[in-house]
Amino acid sequence: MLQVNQSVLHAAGPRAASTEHLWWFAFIVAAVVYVLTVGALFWAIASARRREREGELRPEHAHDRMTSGVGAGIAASVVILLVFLGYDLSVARTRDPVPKQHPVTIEITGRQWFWDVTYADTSPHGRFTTANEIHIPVGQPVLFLLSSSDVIHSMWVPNLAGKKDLIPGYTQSLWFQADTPGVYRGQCAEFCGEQHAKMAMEIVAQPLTEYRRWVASQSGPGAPPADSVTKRGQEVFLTGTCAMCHSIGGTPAGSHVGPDLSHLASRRTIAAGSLPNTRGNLAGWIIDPQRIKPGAKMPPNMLEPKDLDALLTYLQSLK
Amino acid sequence: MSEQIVTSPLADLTTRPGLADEAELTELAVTWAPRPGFWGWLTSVDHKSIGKRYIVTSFIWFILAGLNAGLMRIQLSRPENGFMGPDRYNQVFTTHGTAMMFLFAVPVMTAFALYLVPLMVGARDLAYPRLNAFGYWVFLTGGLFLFISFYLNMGPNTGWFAYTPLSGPEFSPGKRVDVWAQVVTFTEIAGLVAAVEIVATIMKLRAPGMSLNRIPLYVWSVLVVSVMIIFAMPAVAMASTMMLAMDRLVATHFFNQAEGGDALLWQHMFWFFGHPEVYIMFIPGLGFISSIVETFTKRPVFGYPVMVLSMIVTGFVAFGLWVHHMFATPIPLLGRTFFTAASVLIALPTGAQIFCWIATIWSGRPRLATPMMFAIGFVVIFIIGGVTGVMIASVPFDLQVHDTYFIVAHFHYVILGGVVTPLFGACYLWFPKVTGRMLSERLGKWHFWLWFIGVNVTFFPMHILGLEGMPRRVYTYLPEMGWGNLNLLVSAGAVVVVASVAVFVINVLVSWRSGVVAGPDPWGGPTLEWAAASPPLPWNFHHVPVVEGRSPMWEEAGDLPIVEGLATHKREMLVTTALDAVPDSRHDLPEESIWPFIMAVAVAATFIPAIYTPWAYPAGLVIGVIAFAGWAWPRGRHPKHQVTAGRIPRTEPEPT
Amino acid sequence: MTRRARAVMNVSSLPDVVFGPRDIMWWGTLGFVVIEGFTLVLTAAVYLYIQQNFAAWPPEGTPNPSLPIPTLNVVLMVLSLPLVRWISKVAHAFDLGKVRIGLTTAALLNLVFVGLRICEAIFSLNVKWDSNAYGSAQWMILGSHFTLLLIEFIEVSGMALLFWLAPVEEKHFSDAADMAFYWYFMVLSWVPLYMLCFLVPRWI
Amino acid sequence: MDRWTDGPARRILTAGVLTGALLFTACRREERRFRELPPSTTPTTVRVSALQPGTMVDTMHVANPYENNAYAQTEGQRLYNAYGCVGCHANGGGGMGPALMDDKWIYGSAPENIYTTIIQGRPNGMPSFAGRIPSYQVWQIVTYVRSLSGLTPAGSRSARTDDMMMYDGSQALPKHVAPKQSFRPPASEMP
Repeated sequence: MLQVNQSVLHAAGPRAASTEHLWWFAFIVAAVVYVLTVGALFWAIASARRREREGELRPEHAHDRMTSGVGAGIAASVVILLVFLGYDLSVARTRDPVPKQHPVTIEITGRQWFWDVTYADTSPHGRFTTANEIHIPVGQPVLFLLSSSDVIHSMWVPNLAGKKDLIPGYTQSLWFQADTPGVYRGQCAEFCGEQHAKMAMEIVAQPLTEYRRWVASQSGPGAPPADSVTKRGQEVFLTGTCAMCHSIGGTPAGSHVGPDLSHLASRRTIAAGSLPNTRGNLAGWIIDPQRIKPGAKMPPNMLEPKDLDALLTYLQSLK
Repeated sequence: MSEQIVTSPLADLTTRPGLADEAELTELAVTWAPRPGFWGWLTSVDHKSIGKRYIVTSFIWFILAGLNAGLMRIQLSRPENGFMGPDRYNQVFTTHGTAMMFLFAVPVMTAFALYLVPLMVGARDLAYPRLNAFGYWVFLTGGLFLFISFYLNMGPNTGWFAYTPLSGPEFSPGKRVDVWAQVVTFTEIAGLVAAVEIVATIMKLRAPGMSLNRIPLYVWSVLVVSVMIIFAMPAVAMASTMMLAMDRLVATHFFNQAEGGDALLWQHMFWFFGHPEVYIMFIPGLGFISSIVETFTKRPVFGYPVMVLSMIVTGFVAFGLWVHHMFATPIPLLGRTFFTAASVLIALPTGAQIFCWIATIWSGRPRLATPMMFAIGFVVIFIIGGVTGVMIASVPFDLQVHDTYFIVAHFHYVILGGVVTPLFGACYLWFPKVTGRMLSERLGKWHFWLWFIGVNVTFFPMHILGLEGMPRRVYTYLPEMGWGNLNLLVSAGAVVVVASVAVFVINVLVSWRSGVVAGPDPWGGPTLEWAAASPPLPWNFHHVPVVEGRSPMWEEAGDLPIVEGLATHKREMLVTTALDAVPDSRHDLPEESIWPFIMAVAVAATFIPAIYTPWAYPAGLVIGVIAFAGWAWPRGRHPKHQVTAGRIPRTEPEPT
Repeated sequence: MTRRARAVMNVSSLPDVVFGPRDIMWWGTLGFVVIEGFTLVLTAAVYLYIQQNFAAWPPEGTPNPSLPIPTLNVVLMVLSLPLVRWISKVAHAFDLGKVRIGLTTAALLNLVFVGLRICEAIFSLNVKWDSNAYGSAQWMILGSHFTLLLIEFIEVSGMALLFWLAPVEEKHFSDAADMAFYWYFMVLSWVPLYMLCFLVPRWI
Repeated sequence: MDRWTDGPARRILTAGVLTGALLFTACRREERRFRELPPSTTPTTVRVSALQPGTMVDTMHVANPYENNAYAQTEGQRLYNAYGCVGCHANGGGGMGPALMDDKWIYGSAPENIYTTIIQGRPNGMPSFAGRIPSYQVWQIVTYVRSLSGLTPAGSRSARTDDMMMYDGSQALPKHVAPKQSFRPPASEMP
């Protein structure tokens, strides 16, 4: 079972942390307001009934007391609302400008139903593309450029920051910073069709050295086949249905309909965060993706057992 | 001026014949007699008959949409549940939202207003009875269209908000979204018609003496809401009928960024309607609470000017909030600040009203009958939705919980707490007026407690789910997310909610047949509807009353002022001036007519085929012209009014 | 408890045919004028919103809309205002003959507007609704105001027929005056929309 | 009371039956089938050559399972773009390959003819997609291709795609180019 971090209440970076403070502040104020108001209501009922039992018709100076009571309530509300508004605006303001120094820029394109991730210009080899799993260095802000090539999606990693929509025709920016190394799960938050529920991503926050190592491993082409089994696997990939949609660096497969598979074996999950990346899951996914994600754009593949085995071995060699 | 002595304070205003006017009453009964049978039902224009079926119809949609919610709760009760696939689930939640918003929450509020407003302002009917009937038939068509499509696997599946480009031609094959767009068209036509109807009735048909500062608070609430409808609904009607449907039907490019259109334009258009819509449902709920509180504390609500101003301010500010649904989209900083401030401060007028009710209760003699329990339940449930509403006005916090179950919890607290709970209270309050029988108090208490517990058990855990990262509109979730137990609890709560609604339905069905017979005024209410019989006769009031205060039924004993001189041989109403309600003229009401129904058929025959072909519009126009001609062509009922040639002298009003 | 019901006023002498805001039918007309007027405001807002997406307006490769027919139409519309004012006046005076003549003229005039509007769409816009968002916006403005022209044409021609053929009642004179009110709205709302549709693309 | 309880029941029933009958025909068009397992995924004979000699032989005698189905048609459209059909046939207007929007069909317009064309390939450049595209997706493409020349009912067709236009005055902005609004940070703040 995967360890899952997907919570607003366990902030792992400054943006989520300031929001978390805001939430607890708002929660306490709201609880007090709630208790006071509901308390006032029940007190009003109780004292009116007591008066009725005692045969009193109308409280003394009723009108004046009601006026001052309602007036005090409104005044208190104004003060509370303005304090909240002020606190909120101060939080919102510190969050907004993009920090000037950000070494990592990642372009994310929302697709039905996976995240197409391109690292813009961090390594000497230039850009590279991966999917659904985003590695970032801890302790420094990372800039994301968000767009969509089909419908509106929304990127949301609650432990790190609030969400931003990916809208066709727009490019939006989002930045956040992870302070603690770890894996933070995020999920598409804007309804985007059949598999909206299974469109997740993982942010892997690593110390800088580990992050650099990862970037280096991702930048090159996919591992060439080393033995006859992987060779056969690559052949199955290239001559069958797979290559119609997927690309693997260094091979003729270059279609960008589905996620890039150049380094599939290095990823923690498959099917946009729906399954752990194991040989068995991969096999099940290739044979019948519609059982796992009904409506997903990947067709079922009825491969001969031997071919499937070779294909799996090949895909698992793509570190 | 004649004087007469009657035996009861009410007799004169109701149906029981007074001593001297038996003949007049007989004539009224003949003039206003409804036509019998099915044909009479089809042609009826009586606001009470229409209002009653409007209410029942919208409750049927409520129950069907509620069953959809039940299906969703079954699916989500455990992770990776296989009860429904995503395709079915998307249809289920879209139909649930669309029906609840477009076919229940707003229409049931206008339906209550269509029934109650003429009674509360002392009029014999609404200003345009045939238009009213037309609105109902259009509304019925919309609901049938949505649910029949849904049961045929043709239900819309892009959410009740139908964001483009997901709902556009490329990503929504088939006609499902077109069904949605036309259902919206039908309900908006019905809503706009009802709004015009209500505004005209309140402005022109009030009883003499009911100046603007004496209008019951409930009537104020529906007046505010009707004006809001007039400005809010054109936006969505236009966006769905003229833009989304046209994008899908004739390939226009309003939302296609590749040709210079804009996907965000839809969101602006939709939420410009969608946010006021929330207040359109909610403000009449406030009106219900005011009616309940004053009836069951025997005190007029404290701070009438504050109450009225609060509703008007809410109505205005509601139009300045829509962008808070779009904080995750590209919106300039200044805009976000403005919309945050507006969204925070709109809590103020509602807070002021709650304080006024508490003061009223404190100074009065509260009686905990079922409607009053619902009013208290309203405060207890609604405030939770209110305070979370203030929280999500904050941009940073909203960006965390937007489109999560926190929001689902928030708006269900607001809508079930602020709309449906007062609505149930209103049902218990006015059921005796509508049917002449009381709802069972015993079942009512059961209903209330099941409802109160069910709503809280269902929706409170959703706050936590949202904070724990569960997004909305997901058909399933992975076991390792750890959301399973809370979701099971939520689903269990949903069972309690279903049980409470079942108790309500049983209560209504049983009491309608065999409830305790209620007099005209079982609760001792303050407003004029309690002066009419229960159920009111077709002409509502024997004599139009003259109003001398805000609570006409509670005025000190003494002479009961009435109006005389309205014709009884025809359906005549008194028209008064807009501000001070000074009698100004008399107005003839039309009789039963089949043409509203035929006009509604013409509307249906235009918009339903229009999901397949644009030629439906000219074709529908032809049917519409025929219906219009039938509707408007004079019958020549009053030959003495006819003019044959030349310049005619002004006829003097005939003596009564 | 016994209370005396005291008739404090007798309303039998009040008129049963009144004009303008005193008549409840006028309030209905007002309601729909507000609804349609606000819809037109929204169409204009949509037009301006979409315009921001374009570097050139009309976009490159799309010619400007041509002016002669639309200008003729808008001038005719404005010139029709005195006519409906006159209709309203003779309706207030319950002058059957003049109202008949006025309504018939108005109906024919309205038919001309409808015809010219169709010509505007076909010959003057120089863009199709499915070419680009500019075309869609232009057609939407033209089309939504076209529905107003149609509604008014149906109403005026129906009323003209009624005044010629049906048993005319006094209240129909009030309806004729309301028709004039709607006509003002129809014409005056078109003037800014005409400028938006046909002049703004030239000015920007 | 009787008027109320009898009337609506009857009315609602009649309306329901009528509208239901009207809509029932639309049912099949709206179905969305996601899981297509055998026989529709049966691998077809793999061809070594893209060319097929002799006169055209109809190997398929299967009715198109998707004829008139809206979802399949849209899927077909997506695959048509994804699998590169656009490369030769453009958006139906033709280019290197023949136009698909007109009513000229070299090898027949029946669904099974088009299926055969895609699976087996045709002389003068049409490659064989046997083994490359699963059978059910071929049928979806067939459905879409037939809709291009109006052979499927309009009721199941989409009006247009977002970025594929062929009208005069089309802006045809490529999808990744934002027209005007871009909320990228200003260049000075970019890394």
